[in-house]
Amino acid sequence: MKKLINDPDRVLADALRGIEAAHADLRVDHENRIIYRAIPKDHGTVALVSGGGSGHEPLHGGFVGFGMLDAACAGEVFTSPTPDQMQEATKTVDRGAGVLHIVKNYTGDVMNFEMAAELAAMEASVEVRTVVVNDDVAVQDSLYTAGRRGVGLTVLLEKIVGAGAEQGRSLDEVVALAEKVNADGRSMGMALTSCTVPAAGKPTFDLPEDQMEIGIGIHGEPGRHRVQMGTASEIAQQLVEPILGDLDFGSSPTIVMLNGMGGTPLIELYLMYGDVAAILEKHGVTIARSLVGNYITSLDMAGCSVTVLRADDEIVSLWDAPVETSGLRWGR
Amino acid sequence: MKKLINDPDRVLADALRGIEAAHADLRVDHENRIIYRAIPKDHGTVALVSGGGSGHEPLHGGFVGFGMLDAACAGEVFTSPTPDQMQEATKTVDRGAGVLHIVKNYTGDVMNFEMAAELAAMEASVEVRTVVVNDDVAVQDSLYTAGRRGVGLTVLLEKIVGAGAEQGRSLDEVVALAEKVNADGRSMGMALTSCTVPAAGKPTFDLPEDQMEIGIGIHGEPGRHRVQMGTASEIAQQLVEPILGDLDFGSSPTIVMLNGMGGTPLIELYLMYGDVAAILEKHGVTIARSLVGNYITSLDMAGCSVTVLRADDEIVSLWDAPVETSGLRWGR
Amino acid sequence: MSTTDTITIEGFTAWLAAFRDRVTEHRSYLTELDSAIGDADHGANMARGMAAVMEKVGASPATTADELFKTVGMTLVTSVGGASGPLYGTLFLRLGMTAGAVAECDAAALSSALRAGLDGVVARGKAEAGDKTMFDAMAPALDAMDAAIASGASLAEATAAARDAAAAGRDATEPLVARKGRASYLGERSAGHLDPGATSTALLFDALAEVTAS
Amino acid sequence: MSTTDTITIEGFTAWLAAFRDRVTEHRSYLTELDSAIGDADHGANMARGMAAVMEKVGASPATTADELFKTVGMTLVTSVGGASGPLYGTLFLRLGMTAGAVAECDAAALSSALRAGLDGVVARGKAEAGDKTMFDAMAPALDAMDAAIASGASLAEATAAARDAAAAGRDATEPLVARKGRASYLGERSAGHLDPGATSTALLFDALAEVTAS
Ligand SMILES: Nc1ncnc2c1ncn2[C@@H]1O[C@H](COP(=O)(O)OP(=O)(O)O)[C@@H](O)[C@H]1O
Ligand SMILES: Nc1ncnc2c1ncn2[C@@H]1O[C@H](COP(=O)(O)OP(=O)(O)O)[C@@H](O)[C@H]1O
Ligand SMILES: [Mg+2]
Ligand SMILES: [Mg+2]
Ligand SMILES: [Mg+2]
Ligand SMILES: [Mg+2]
Repeated sequence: MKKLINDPDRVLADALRGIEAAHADLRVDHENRIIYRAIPKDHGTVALVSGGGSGHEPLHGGFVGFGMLDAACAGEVFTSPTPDQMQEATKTVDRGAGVLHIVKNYTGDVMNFEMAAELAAMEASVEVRTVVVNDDVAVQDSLYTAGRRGVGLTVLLEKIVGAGAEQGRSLDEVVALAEKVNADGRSMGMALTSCTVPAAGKPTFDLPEDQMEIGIGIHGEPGRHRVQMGTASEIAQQLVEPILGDLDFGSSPTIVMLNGMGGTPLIELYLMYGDVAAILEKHGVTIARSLVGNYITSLDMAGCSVTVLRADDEIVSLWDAPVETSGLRWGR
Repeated sequence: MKKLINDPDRVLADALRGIEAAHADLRVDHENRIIYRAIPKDHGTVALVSGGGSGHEPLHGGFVGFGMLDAACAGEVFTSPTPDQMQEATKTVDRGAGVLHIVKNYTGDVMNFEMAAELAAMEASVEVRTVVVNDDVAVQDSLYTAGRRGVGLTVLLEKIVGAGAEQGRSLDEVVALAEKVNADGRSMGMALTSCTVPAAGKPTFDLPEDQMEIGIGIHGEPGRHRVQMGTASEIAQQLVEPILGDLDFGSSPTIVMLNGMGGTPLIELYLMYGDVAAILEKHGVTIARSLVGNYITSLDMAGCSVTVLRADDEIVSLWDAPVETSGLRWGR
Repeated sequence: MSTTDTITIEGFTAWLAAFRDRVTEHRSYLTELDSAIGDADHGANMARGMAAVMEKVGASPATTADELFKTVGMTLVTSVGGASGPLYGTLFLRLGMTAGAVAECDAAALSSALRAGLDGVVARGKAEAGDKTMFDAMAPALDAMDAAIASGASLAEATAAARDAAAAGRDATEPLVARKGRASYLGERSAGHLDPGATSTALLFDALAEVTAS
Repeated sequence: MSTTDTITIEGFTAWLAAFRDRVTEHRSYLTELDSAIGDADHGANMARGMAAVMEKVGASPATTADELFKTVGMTLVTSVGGASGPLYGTLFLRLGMTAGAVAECDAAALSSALRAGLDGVVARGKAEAGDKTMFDAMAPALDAMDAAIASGASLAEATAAARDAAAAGRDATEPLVARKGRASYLGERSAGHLDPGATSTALLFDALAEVTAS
């Protein structure tokens, strides 16, 4: 394993130190591993807390700031944070209007956030509501399983719902907006290589030169299928079709993200986006906005994912609203 | 070789298609492989043209837009663009106040831009001036060699000089500003792995698990030395010391960039930045501004580089000035 | 049943230490299992959690089971994260609540405390038999323990039966297609691998059998 | 010297085609050499450039040397990029200007046109002997050609001498520490490898010797 680290067991602590040094507009609570806005939002405004395992940067810490999150709780690499972190973050960011927890649908994340919400409600009488993001069409949904994973849509949801909260919407309205975004977005990912978890010290899986994994998540887990390596346009097809097969995008405007998994260079991401956009347009999908880059990653995994969100004028205008985070920044 | 591409010989053309699809505020001339602002700047303002081999994204196309470049010429992967591209870009962006060519110091880039400037001066009577960026302390400078490479400082220079041009400075003033920035910045890079040039089909060099290359550039070339793999803080030391040994930063404010080579995830870049900032501070260097991420890359190479620019209040305020490109965006 | 046929606070602490030793020793193995069908962190999670537990327990020794296991549970909940943190945390929290403010437990008391823990795991995680989770090692272990106790077994015999049943339950997870946790995302590809959580649970019962062996 | 001891426009075109064939055939080899001390693109650059040249030349056949080589030079300049584009481009542009509006060249005329090309390469790139560049194959080739002509050699003999000297010059780049071009960044580590540009230049003279062989 070759990584720019000091010690596999100190990766998170050291990275938080770097984040703090790099961003004057963030405040880092090292003990609780929480990233906050340096300047809290106005009183009476709904606050947004998210978090999850580390290794997905810029998610979530890179999305703390005006127009998106108020706090991000960082777990160990690929390990959900613990309830005490979330509870602490929740108490700290509450501005009297309630707190929304944005949780990616993984057993660990859901259970830890659940316990945090229970604790927060008991202890400090903060009103906590939760949205569980589950956009990954690679996973078959069922009542009897853990359901779909939360992946790329999380980025879009944090942006759009963050903009809604910034407008002063009530907790109920913010929750409704989050649920709408979650209902209307779908993602699908693929990997060319495994990633290497620092504490594990070697790649999570081996993948021959001529094969790729289709239907991966963001934790270095193997995908649903292992198939023959293909061209960018064949891969684009294999990502876009399950998304279109799962949700009818009709003639709505859409927001499309082509996300890199961390080890794939930007030139390839743009190339992939060209193929993805061409296929979407061939299917009559209208792309109103797009985002190409590394936004929700899986350490050093090579590969990409596609997210398509069915939008409307309101969603597009929330997307366009000013945002000032290290990961997304525009309009202000 | 595993890459998200359709054909090794079509990488650039396909990527340009994706860039065009992703960015409504850019205009792509596919025939000449030039990326322009969709809306040209005001008449009477100095224009900035840069360019170079592809594979360094977001450089240079990602820095076209308000506050930075007016046009970027894209060469084949790691191959300088040709004089006709630069000449075309120069003619197109000239707003009557002259054009600055920002050239990274490589034999190919310098010669091709030289020919372009000759052609442009002859043909269209555009006033063309050139700044050659050469900030890489890994390379010994000498009259009898090709001199130092242009690497990370290019990003900072395009930002700062772009802001100066946007203010309406004259061509002479813009040139002087560019020369000042070039004189006051230094960089040093390292690699954990080689990159793979698509047309070559395999890694440019092999590097054992326990070794790293120190003193690399941005073209996948081997570095000056191959040494034992170290911890992040040891690596930070090996990057920072040659920089501090080459230029006295005194008590000036500095702008520091911790740049990823393309295959290293953001969590490691932040971790590295923590160590770099700590070492700089230990040496009494004052960090006024910083930038952490993938800004000038070497395809899928894993590794990083450090750039330190000795600044003053004027440079810092030009750094802070609004910028609106896909690669850097703030304040507007 | 003789009066020495109980497990004391020292015994419980020895159990926790033995579990810590096992997850530390098998850290790479647990991570390897989690690499095949998960995210390669189960070894690190359990090792980190049990190290934290032993540190806490060492710093402020408890005199009753409820105190001890509350510390254990809370430490796991606040130091592990992931799926195993809340699940093992809940196991120990409920175990302690049911055992109560006692200084020792006989086999029956221990078994019913463990079963309360299992119920907590189910309440949190909703796992059912055959979902390919830690449940599939834990439930058979407690069934075997109860059966042994019902037929007059000693504490040592009961925990030995639990250990064997947990190991068998762990082995039985191999062919299963996961329906809960991260492995479920792999669908059919999850078959053919042991479940990491069932494997760490088998280590938990192995540790218990060791410290209660006569 | 017999009147057939010249190279005609057809001969020049055959030369270019033979050079194109060689850089295409040795594309991977040139790139491998460039991987060791450069950026792994010299094979792709030369293959792309010469393919473009032959396409242009085929589309609008020239009748004089200056016309032909202007097309060749401009095509290389506008299709190759990197260091080799301007350098090979300049070589052919100057070669054509010096050869002039003629339909054929004898050995002496060819040699002086090539030398003008070399001067252009030096004017652009400032390389000197021993810098480990294409110069180190090109200059010895022209020296050998001139020497052969001075001692009464035929065109075929003169180009054969040039080919051999270019090959020797290429081989002699191996131990050198580069002082120009990308390889210079490696410092001492550039020693022990052939220079890619010197290697493609040796192919250029090999192609010339072949098409002018009697
Ligand atoms: N819903 C659940 N109920 C019971 N056990 C579960 C459940 N989900 C996961 N597990 C157990 O947790 C183990 C994984 O733990 P761990 O790897 O530490 O957490 P994570 O899956 O969050 O990375 C699985 O092997 C499985 O035994
Ligand atoms: N200043 C120079 N003068 C002459 N030849 C040079 C000079 N710089 C580089 N070269 C030649 O160019 C070759 C490299 O060409 P190529 O790989 O196509 O371009 P680049 O170095 O821009 O990638 C070198 O092997 C060397 O022979
Ligand atoms: Mg995990
Ligand atoms: Mg090159
Ligand atoms: Mg796991
Ligand atoms: Mg080269």
